[in-house]
Amino acid sequence: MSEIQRQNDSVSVQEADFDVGAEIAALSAGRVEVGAVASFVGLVRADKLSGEGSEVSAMTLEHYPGMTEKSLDAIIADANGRWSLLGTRVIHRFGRLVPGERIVFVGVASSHRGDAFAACEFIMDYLKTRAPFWKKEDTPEGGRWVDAREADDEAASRWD
Amino acid sequence: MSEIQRQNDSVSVQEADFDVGAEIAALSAGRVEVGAVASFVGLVRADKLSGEGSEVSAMTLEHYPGMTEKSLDAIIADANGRWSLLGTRVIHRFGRLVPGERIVFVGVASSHRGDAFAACEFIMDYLKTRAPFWKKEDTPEGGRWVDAREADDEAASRWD
Amino acid sequence: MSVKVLYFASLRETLGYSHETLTLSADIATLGDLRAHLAHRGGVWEALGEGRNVRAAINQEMVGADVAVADRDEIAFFPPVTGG
Amino acid sequence: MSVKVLYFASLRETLGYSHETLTLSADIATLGDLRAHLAHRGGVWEALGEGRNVRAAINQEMVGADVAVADRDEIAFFPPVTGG
Repeated sequence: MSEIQRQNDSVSVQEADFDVGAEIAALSAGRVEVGAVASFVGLVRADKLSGEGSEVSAMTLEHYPGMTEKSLDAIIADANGRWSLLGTRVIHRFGRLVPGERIVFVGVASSHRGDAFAACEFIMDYLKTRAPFWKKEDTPEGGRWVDAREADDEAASRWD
Repeated sequence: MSEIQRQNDSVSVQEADFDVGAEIAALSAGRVEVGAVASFVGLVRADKLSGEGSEVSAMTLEHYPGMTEKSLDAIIADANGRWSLLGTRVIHRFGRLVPGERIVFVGVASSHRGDAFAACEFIMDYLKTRAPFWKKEDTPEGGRWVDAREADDEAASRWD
Repeated sequence: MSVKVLYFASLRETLGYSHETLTLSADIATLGDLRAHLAHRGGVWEALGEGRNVRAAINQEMVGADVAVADRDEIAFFPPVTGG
Repeated sequence: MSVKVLYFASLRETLGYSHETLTLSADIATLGDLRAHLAHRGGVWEALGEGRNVRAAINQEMVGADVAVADRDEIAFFPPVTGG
């Protein structure tokens, strides 16, 4: 596990699962100025991710240690510059994951819900296009690297 | 507690607190087609909500039993018509709440994050302007009904 | 025509009523007519007068002043909502 | 000038290398020059050729082909990211 920590921002890149309820609670714990916590959980879907008709039995996430944490930290710094935030938490797993397992968590605390929602979605959109993670699906026919989705580039470019 | 239940949509209006982690987990439990769960937690802020310089020591939420559940159910039905959703969960508390306590939870499951985020924010925006809840703040000077915020009407009107 | 009328939040406190059952005369056809009738009681009831920021529901659905009222309707008046 | 070069994901598998240390000749000034140099090895290395969808980072920051490379840089080539 690797962590980068600012006052109320933290990033973890880890193989282990995480406790969503505890992470969300930590974003407002003892901080009565927090009125809103928006969060996101991404999970491994079993259906045909690549549209090629075969079920995904598992996937393996590769990442670029060092750059991963650095890029997530930069995304969070960018979000803090755009919105009034009181805390952010990003957790991204790597290694082998089966359908239904959690992959990623993004949580954002703010005084107001508009900022919390916008920053949470912004961080997810950027994470999908800027953080160096690569998915390889295990299918009955063998391993298959997932192609980048144009929809992700479009989602991220909304914020440019 | 009152509940309205469709297949994967449910609403609770209750005095009791709720378990955020369990609610989020339930939105994807045993459903490997869920790739995204966006959620929101609203909390009681201690700072000067009405900008009148006095600390809020507690608040009491009044609601319109029956209409509350009906309006939340209508908001969720509307969201299901606008986006491709796999499940929604809304919990809204009433009664006396102190700063830091959870007021509201909205969770939305979907295959894709864009739909989950949009529907979650839509439900919150509508809930703030359409669901019959009223906040009364306890301040050192006595009870004070919270005025509706124009920002909430604007947020909701984005979706018209 | 008999209707049940509910009042909530600051409006309930101002009026001193949470609910009442009213028998309406034939000239009260719409929600707007009923509101004007109630405001006409004077005193605290002017809180329901024109220009006051009051919302209303018929049978638990928020509606506008033009909507017709019917026998046995549940009608509610309340300030703009402030939940969430 | 000596640089460390890393390869990730499908590119790593195609090339059969996860990393290498290279001593660069003076005519390699930019990331684009380095990429062209590597693609020029031929065979599997054509995966780095022009028109192939390859991204690159210098010292763990994603950058474009025009950026200059410097001694002791950590340079990485990889396919578009697919996390989250």
